[in-house]
Amino acid sequence: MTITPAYDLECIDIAKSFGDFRAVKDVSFTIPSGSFFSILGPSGCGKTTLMRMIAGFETPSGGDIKIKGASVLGTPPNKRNVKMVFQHLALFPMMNVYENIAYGLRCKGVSNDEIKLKVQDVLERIALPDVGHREIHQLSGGQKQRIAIARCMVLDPDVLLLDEPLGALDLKLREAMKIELKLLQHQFNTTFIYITHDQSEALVMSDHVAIMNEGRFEQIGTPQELYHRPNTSFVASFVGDSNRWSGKVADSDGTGGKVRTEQGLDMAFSAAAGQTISTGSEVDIFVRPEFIRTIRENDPAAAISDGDNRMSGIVDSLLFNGANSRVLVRGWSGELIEADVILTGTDDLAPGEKVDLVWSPAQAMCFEKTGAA
Amino acid sequence: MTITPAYDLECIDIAKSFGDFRAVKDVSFTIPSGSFFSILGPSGCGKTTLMRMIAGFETPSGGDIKIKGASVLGTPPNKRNVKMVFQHLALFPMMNVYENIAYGLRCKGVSNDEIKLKVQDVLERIALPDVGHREIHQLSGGQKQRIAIARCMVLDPDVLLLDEPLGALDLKLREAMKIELKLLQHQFNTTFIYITHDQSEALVMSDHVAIMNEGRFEQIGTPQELYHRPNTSFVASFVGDSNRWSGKVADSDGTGGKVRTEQGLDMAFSAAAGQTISTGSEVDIFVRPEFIRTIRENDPAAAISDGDNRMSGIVDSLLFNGANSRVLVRGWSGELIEADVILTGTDDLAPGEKVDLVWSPAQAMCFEKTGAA
Amino acid sequence: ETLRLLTWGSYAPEELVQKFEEEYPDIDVEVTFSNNEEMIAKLRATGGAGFDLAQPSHDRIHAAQLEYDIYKPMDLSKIDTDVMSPSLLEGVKANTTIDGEVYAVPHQWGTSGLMADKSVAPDFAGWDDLCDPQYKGKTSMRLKRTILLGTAFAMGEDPFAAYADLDKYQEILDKVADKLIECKANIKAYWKGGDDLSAMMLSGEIVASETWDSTAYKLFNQNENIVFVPPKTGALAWIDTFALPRKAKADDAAYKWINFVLRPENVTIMSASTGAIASVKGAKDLLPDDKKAAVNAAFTDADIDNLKFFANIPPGVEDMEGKTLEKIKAATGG
Amino acid sequence: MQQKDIKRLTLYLLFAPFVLWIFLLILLPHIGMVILSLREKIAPRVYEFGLGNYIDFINEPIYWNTLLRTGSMSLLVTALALIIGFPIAYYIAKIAGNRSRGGLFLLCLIPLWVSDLIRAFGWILLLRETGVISTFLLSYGIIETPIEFLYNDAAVVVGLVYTVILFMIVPLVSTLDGMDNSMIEAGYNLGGNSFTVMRRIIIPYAMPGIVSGCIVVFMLTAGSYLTPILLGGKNSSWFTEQIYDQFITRFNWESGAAFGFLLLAFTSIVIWLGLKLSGQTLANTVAKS
Amino acid sequence: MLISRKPSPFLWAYRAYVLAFFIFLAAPLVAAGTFAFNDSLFPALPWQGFTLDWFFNDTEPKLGMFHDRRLLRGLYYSFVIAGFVAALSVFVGTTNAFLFVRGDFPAKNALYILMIVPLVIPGVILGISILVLASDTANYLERTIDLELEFLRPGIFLVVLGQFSFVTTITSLVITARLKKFDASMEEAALNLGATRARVLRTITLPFLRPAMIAAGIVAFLVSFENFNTTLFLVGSEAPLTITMYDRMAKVGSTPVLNAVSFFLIIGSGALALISILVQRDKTDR
Ligand SMILES: Nc1ncnc2c1ncn2[C@@H]1O[C@H](COP(=O)(O)OP(=O)(O)OP(=O)(O)O)[C@@H](O)[C@H]1O
Ligand SMILES: Nc1ncnc2c1ncn2[C@@H]1O[C@H](COP(=O)(O)OP(=O)(O)OP(=O)(O)O)[C@@H](O)[C@H]1O
Ligand SMILES: [Mg+2]
Ligand SMILES: [Mg+2]
Repeated sequence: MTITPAYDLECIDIAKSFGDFRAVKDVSFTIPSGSFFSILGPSGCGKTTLMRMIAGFETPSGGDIKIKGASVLGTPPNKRNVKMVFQHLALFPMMNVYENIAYGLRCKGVSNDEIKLKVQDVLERIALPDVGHREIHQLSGGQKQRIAIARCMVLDPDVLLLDEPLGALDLKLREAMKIELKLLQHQFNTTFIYITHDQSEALVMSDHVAIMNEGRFEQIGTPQELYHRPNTSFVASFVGDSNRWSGKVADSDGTGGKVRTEQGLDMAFSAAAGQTISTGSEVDIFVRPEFIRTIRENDPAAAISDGDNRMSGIVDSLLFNGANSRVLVRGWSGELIEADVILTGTDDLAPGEKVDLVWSPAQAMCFEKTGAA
Repeated sequence: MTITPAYDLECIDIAKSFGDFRAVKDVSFTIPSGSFFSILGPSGCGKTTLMRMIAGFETPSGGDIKIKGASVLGTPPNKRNVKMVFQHLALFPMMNVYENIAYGLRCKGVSNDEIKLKVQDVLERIALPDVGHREIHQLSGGQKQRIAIARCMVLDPDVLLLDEPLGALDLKLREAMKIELKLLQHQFNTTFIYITHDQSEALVMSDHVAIMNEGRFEQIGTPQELYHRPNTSFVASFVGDSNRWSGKVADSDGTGGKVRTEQGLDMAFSAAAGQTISTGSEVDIFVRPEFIRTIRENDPAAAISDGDNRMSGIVDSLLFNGANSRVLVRGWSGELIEADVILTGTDDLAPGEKVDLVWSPAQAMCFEKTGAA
Repeated sequence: ETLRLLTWGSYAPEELVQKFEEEYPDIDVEVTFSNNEEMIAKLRATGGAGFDLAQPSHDRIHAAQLEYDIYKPMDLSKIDTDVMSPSLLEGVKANTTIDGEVYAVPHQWGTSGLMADKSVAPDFAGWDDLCDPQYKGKTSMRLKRTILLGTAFAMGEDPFAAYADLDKYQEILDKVADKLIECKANIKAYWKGGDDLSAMMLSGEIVASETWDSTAYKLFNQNENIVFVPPKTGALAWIDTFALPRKAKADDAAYKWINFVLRPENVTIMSASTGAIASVKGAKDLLPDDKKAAVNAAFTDADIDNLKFFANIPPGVEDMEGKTLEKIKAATGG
Repeated sequence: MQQKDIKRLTLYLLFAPFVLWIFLLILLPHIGMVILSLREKIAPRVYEFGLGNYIDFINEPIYWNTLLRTGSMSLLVTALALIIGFPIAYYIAKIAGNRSRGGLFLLCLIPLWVSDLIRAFGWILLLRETGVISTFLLSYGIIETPIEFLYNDAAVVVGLVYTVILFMIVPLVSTLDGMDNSMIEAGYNLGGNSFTVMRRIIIPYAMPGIVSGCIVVFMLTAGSYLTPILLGGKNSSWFTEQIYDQFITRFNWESGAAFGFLLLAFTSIVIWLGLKLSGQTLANTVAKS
Repeated sequence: MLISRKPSPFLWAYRAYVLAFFIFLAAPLVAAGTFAFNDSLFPALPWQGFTLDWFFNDTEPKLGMFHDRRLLRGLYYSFVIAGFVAALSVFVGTTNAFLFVRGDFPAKNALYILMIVPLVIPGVILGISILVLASDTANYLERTIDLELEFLRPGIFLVVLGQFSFVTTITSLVITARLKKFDASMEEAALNLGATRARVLRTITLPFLRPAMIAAGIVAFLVSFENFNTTLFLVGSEAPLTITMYDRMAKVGSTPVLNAVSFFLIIGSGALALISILVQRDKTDR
C-alpha cells in the first residue's frame, strides 16, 4: 500500500529549548507540495531555530518532523533531502561556481559526465549559463543568490529552506530578487520555506505565511487573510502599517460596538473574525492608513456614510512619496495619525490645515488585550 | 555696502576629475537659507565627490563654491563653517557622547563652562538630555544618528551636509529616522544638504531635490515636480516606479500625439512640460503603476473616458503587499506591465484572468531618446 | 668605574666580589661567564673591547693574539708576582710571550681527568675505561678537545708533540675518532656543562665520566664515593690566566683585582668556589678543608708529577679538532 | 601645490624608518654575510675571495647530512605540529563555547611568553631518567627500571613541537574563526559526510592559515638552537649548532657565514616549494595572520 | 555544529584530547615552576620539602633570586633592553603601519613582503649577520681612520638592534591590522569639526591605535625578554636574563634558583599577556 503523502513537510508539536529558554514552543504546521511558504516574525522569535531543526542541525526537544510523510528525527542532516540557502549564502569561496554546484552531486557519488549535464542544466534554468568557470567573488550579489539556490536545486530536494536570503542585499536588488525568487519557485515547482522579518517580502512572494512570535505561530494564512483579517493584535500590528489606539469597550454586541479610547475618543468597531468582545474589556484598535480618508474640514463634496468614525485634526506634515504619500494629522488630543493621501502638486493639503479623518467601523480591527501585552 | 547673501550655498560650474575620469561635470546650483535640499542619484554618480568638495576634502578641478556669498576655495576644511555627517557617522569611539559633541568647541578654544552649557543645550534639542556620560557603543542606531547631528549643530554651521546617514540603519529604524530628520531640520532651521540614492528618503524629507546622474544634475525641483513632471527620461525612471515603453512617434502636434511602441502598440501621450516632440522621433514612454487601472475584460461597470489608452492582457501574478499591492499583467506582445491594485481578499483578480489596462494620455510621460541612452 | 670580568663560571664568587667592592668602593664589578672559545670569539667580535680582564687558559692565548690581536701586554710591575709560584709564572710567561711582551700571568690551575663512583666502579683508572663495555650506558664525556687528547694519550700517542707536525696530528685524530665512534654506544650522553654532569652522576644515571676536577670535588662533598680519578696516562692540566683585552678601559682596577684574588685569604674563598688550585706559593694549604680532602683523595704525588700541561695550540688545529668532533657527533652508533 | 609637497614630505618621513630598518638591519647584514662567506682563510690574517667555504660544505658529508637532517626533522616537527594543533585550533574556534574560547586561547598563549630556555629546562626536569615522568611511572609500577626519555631525537621533537605549536595554533584559530559556521553546515546539508566536509571545505578554507602556520613553524624549528642542544642526545646534531661552532669555537666566521647563508637558502627553498605546492603566496598567508 | 550532532563518546574523546593537550602545554612549566619550592640544592627529584629559600634566602649556597645580584642585574638588563626594543619597534611599527595603509608608492606589495621577511629568518642568522656587519664596519673604521665606535661592538646597543630587527615585523603587523580597521572618515570628521592635522593625529588617530600599540609593545617586550638565539651572538658584558640563566646552567650548574626565576617569569609574563589581551579587547574594538 503506497500512499503519496499530501504534504511535503509536516511539523507536529515541535519544540526546542536552550537550557531554560524555550526558543520554539509546540509549533505545528503542514506544507502542501509545491507551495511557497513563508515564516514571518520579528528578530529572535525562533525562525532560524525552527528551520535548523527541519534541516537537522538542531535536535527538537519535543515533537516530530515528517518529510514526505516519513519522520526524519533520526536522520542526520546530510541524509535529509531538505536543502537550505543560508543567510549569507555560504557559497564555498575556495571553489568556483561549477564546483560549488557540483559539490552535492559529488557527495552523492554521481559520475562526472552526469554532473556536467546537471550543472549545465541548472545553470541554464537560473539564466546564468556561462558563469560555471567564475570564482565566487567575481559574481554580483544577485548572481550569488541564484547560484546558492541552484546549488540546492541541482539535488532535487523535497523542500528548500531559505533563511533571510535577501538580508545582505541592498535595497534595489532586494526588490528585484523578490520577484525573481517567486519566478524561480514556479520554475522548479519545489516547496520553498522562506524565513524573513520583512513583511513585504513575505506578503509579495508567498502562497501562505505563518506569523511567528516568541516561539509560537500566531496565525497561518494567505497574505490577504493576514492583512485583512488578522487574528491577533500582534499580527495586526506586525503585518502592514496601522494606527493604533487603546481603549475600553463601552458598548458591545459581541461582534461590534463602541470603544472609548485612552485619549477620550469614541470609536465604532467590528471585532475580528471569530472573536467576541464583551463590554468593559480593554482592547487595542488598529486602523490602516489606507482606510482613513482625509477630507478638508466642512468639505461639502465629501460623502460620509452614517456609521463612519470621524475625527478632526490639523495637518502636521506631508510626506510625499509618489503613490505612497502620507499625511500626518495631529488629533485634538495630541496623537499623530497617519493616513494615505494622493499628492499631485495641485490643490494638495498643506500643513496647518484643519481636516477631518474618516474611516468605516469595518476597518477598525479590535482585539482584546491579553494579560502580557 | 553690506548685502546679506540670499543663499547659504552656491556652486558655480563646479567640476572634478580624477585623472581622466570626470566624476563631477559643471554642476551649478544655489540653496536658499534654511531649506532641506537633497541630492538623489544612483551609486557612483558623483554625489559624495560633490559633497567632499563642499566640505573641502577635495579640491575642485574647476568652478567656484560660495558659502554665505564668499568663495571658500582657498579655505582648508577645518576652517570652513560647513559641517558634515558621515555615512557611518564617524563618531569617535574613544570619547563619550559629551566629549564627542565638545570636540569641535574645544578645537575652537571655547571655555569649559561655555562648552558645558552648549552641549547640554544641544542634547536637549535632540531630546537626549541624559546621554552625555554614555559611551558611543552604548547608544542605539537612532541615538548615534542624532548625536552625529548634534556634534555638528553645536558649532552653528552655515550648512550641514549629510552623506547617506541612514544607509547603515535597518529598515524599520530608517523609516522612523526619515521623519525625525525632517523634524530636526525644522528645529535647528539650518540648511541641510542630504545625499541619498534612496528616492523615498529624498522625496519624503526634502524641500528641493536635485537628481544627479553621471556627474551632472538632471533636474532640480520640489519632490512633486520631479515625480509628476520629470524633465528627462532618467528622472522619470529613477524617481518612482514606472512601466516603460520605447517607440516611434507616429503623429504629433508638438505637445501630444500618438506613439507606436516597439511591441506594435499604439499609445496616446502628452509631452512633458517644455518639450516638443516631432513626428518620427524615437521616444521613451513612462507610465506609473498607480495611474494604470486594471479592469476585468468587458466589465460593464468600468467607466472609460474616450481618449484613454487601453490594452488587454492576462494576469500573470498578484503581488500582494497590503496597500501597495501590484498586479503583473502580461500584454499580448509578451511584456509584463505592473499596475497598482487593491487586493482585499474578496473578489480579487486571479492569475489567468483576462483584463484590460487603462490609463489617460496625460499620465503617459514621453521623452525623446538621446543619442547615448 | 666598572671592572668587567670575562671569566669562567664560579671564578668570581659573590663573596669575593662583595669583599672587593667594599675595599674599593668606587669599583663596580660586572661578571660575564664564559669559556675559552667564547672568550676568544667575544673578544674577536669586539676587537678586544667590552671587557677589562679576561681569563683564558694559558694555551689559548698565543694563537688567538697572533690572529686577532685581542690582548694587550701586561705590566708585570703592577702585579705582585712575588706571591706566585715561580714555576707556573715562568711557564705561563713562556707560553704567552710575543715579541718580548708578556700577555698573561697565571691565576689558578687544575686538571681534566676522570671521575668515578668508587662504590660501583672501583677499578676505573684510564681514559679508555670510559669505553669499557662493563659500564655500557653508564659513562659520559664532553665532546670537546680534552677527550680527544686524553684518548690519544690513552692510545699511547703524544698529541702535544704532534702539534709540530700537523699531518701526524691528523693521523692521531683519525685514530682517536674511530675509537670514540666505536665507543659511542657505551656512552649515555655527552655532557655539556657541569650541571648535567653533576645531575647524572649524583642521581646514579652514570657511574663514571670525563670531568673537570673541580666538578668532581664538588660531588665528593655530596657523595664521598665520587672521586676524581687522574688517568693513569696522566691528567691534563691547564692554567687559567689573567689577560688584558686590547681595549680594556679599567686596567688599574684589573690589576687591583689580580692582586686582590691572589691574597692568601682570598685564595681560600676562590678555591672554595672554583675547586681549582691557585698559582700562589703554598696554594695547596690554602685550599678549604673539604677541597683539600677531595684533592688528597684524588691525587698522589706521583699523579702530580705525571700531569700533562696543555701546549699552545698552533693555528689550524682548532679546525682539525672541530671537524673530528663533528665527525664523532654525526656518526651513528649507540 | 603646497598640499602635495606636504604629502610628499610625509611619505618620505614615513619611509625613512622603514628603509633604515630593512636596509641597515636586514639587507645590508645579509649582503655582508654573503660577502664574508666568499672569503677563504688561507693563513692567519690572510684571506682570498673564492667559493672555498661552499666547496668545503659540499665535500664534507657531515655538514650537508646535518643540514638535511635539520631540514627533515623540521618538516617532521611541522607536520606533527599541524596534526596535533589542528584539532585544538578547531576546538577553540568552532566547538568551545563563547566564554571558554577566550580562556582556552589564552592558555594556549601563555607558554609562548616564556623563554625557550625555561621550556627546555622544564622538559629536562620531566624527561630525564630520574625525572618526574620516569619516577612517576616507576612509583606506580608501570615500569620496572627508570627509563631515560631525554637525550634522543624523540625528546628533541617533543621539545620542538612544544615550542612551536603555538605558532601553528594561532593562525589556524584566526582563519577558522573567520569561517562562517554555515559553510560547514552547508557542506552537510548538501549531503557531505564528516570526512568530505573536512577534506573539501574546512581544510581548503583553512589553507592560508595552515600554510602560514607551517612556514613560521618550519622557520622557527630550523632556526632553533637551545632546544635541540639541551634535549638532544649523542647523535642529534643540529645545523644551527654547527653555525655556532664555526663562529664561536672554531673562530671560522667565513665558513660560519657560508653555513648561515646556506641555512637561509635551504629553508627559503623549502618554503618556496611549499608555497608552490599549496598554491599560496607569502602575502596572503603570513601577512594576514 | 560539526560536532554537537555526533554521538557524545566522540565528543568526550575529543574533549579528553584537548585536555591532554593542555596538560602537555602546562607540564614543563609546572615542573620548572614547582621545583623552585624544592628544598634541595639540585632542581631534581626527590622532593625534599617545601621552601621559599630560592626566592628570599640571602646566604650561599641557597642564595635566593631576590638576593642574587647577577640574576637581578640580568633582570635589569633584560628590562632595559626589552624597554628600548618595545619603544623603538612600536614607533617604527606605527610609522610602517601608516606607510603601508595610507601611503601610495611603487612596489608597495614587494616592500610589504620584505617587511614580513625578518619574521621568518632564523634568529641565529639575524644575530650573526648583524654581528658580522657591525664588527666589520667597526674594524674597518678603526683600521682606516682610527675611529673606535664602541656601539658597533657586541653590547646592549647591538642586542637592541638585533631584537628590534625582527620584533618590528610583529609590531608592524599588529598595528597595521588595527589601522586598517580605522575608518578614515573619522579623521575627516575631526578636520570638519575644526581640528588641525596635528590635533587630529593626537586626539583621534593615535588614541584609536593605542590599544594596538600597547598590545604590540607588550608583545615586543615579552619577545625581547625571552629572546635567546639572536641575543646570544650580540651580547657583550651586559647580559640579559636569558643569557645569564643559560650561562648559569651551562657553565656553573643550575640550582633551584633558576626554577625560582622561571616561576617568577611565568607568572610575570602570564600577567602581561593577560593585560595585552584585555587591552586588545578594548571597547573601541566596536
Ligand atoms: N544555540 C543557542 N543557545 C542558546 N540560545 C539560542 C541558541 N540559538 C538561538 N538561541 C536563542 O533562541 C532565540 C531564537 O533564535 P533564532 O536564531 O531562531 O531567532 P530568529 O527568529 O532567527 O531571529 P533573526 O531574525 O534575528 O535571525 C533567540 O532568543 C536566541 O538568542
Ligand atoms: N579618489 C578617487 N580617485 C578616483 N576615482 C574616484 C575617487 N573618488 C571617487 N571616484 C570615482 O568617482 C565616481 C563618483 O564617486 P562618488 O563616491 O562621488 O559616488 P557616489 O555618488 O557618492 O556613490 P555612492 O552612492 O555609491 O556613495 C565613482 O565612479 C568613483 O569611482
Ligand atoms: Mg535568524
Ligand atoms: Mg557616496
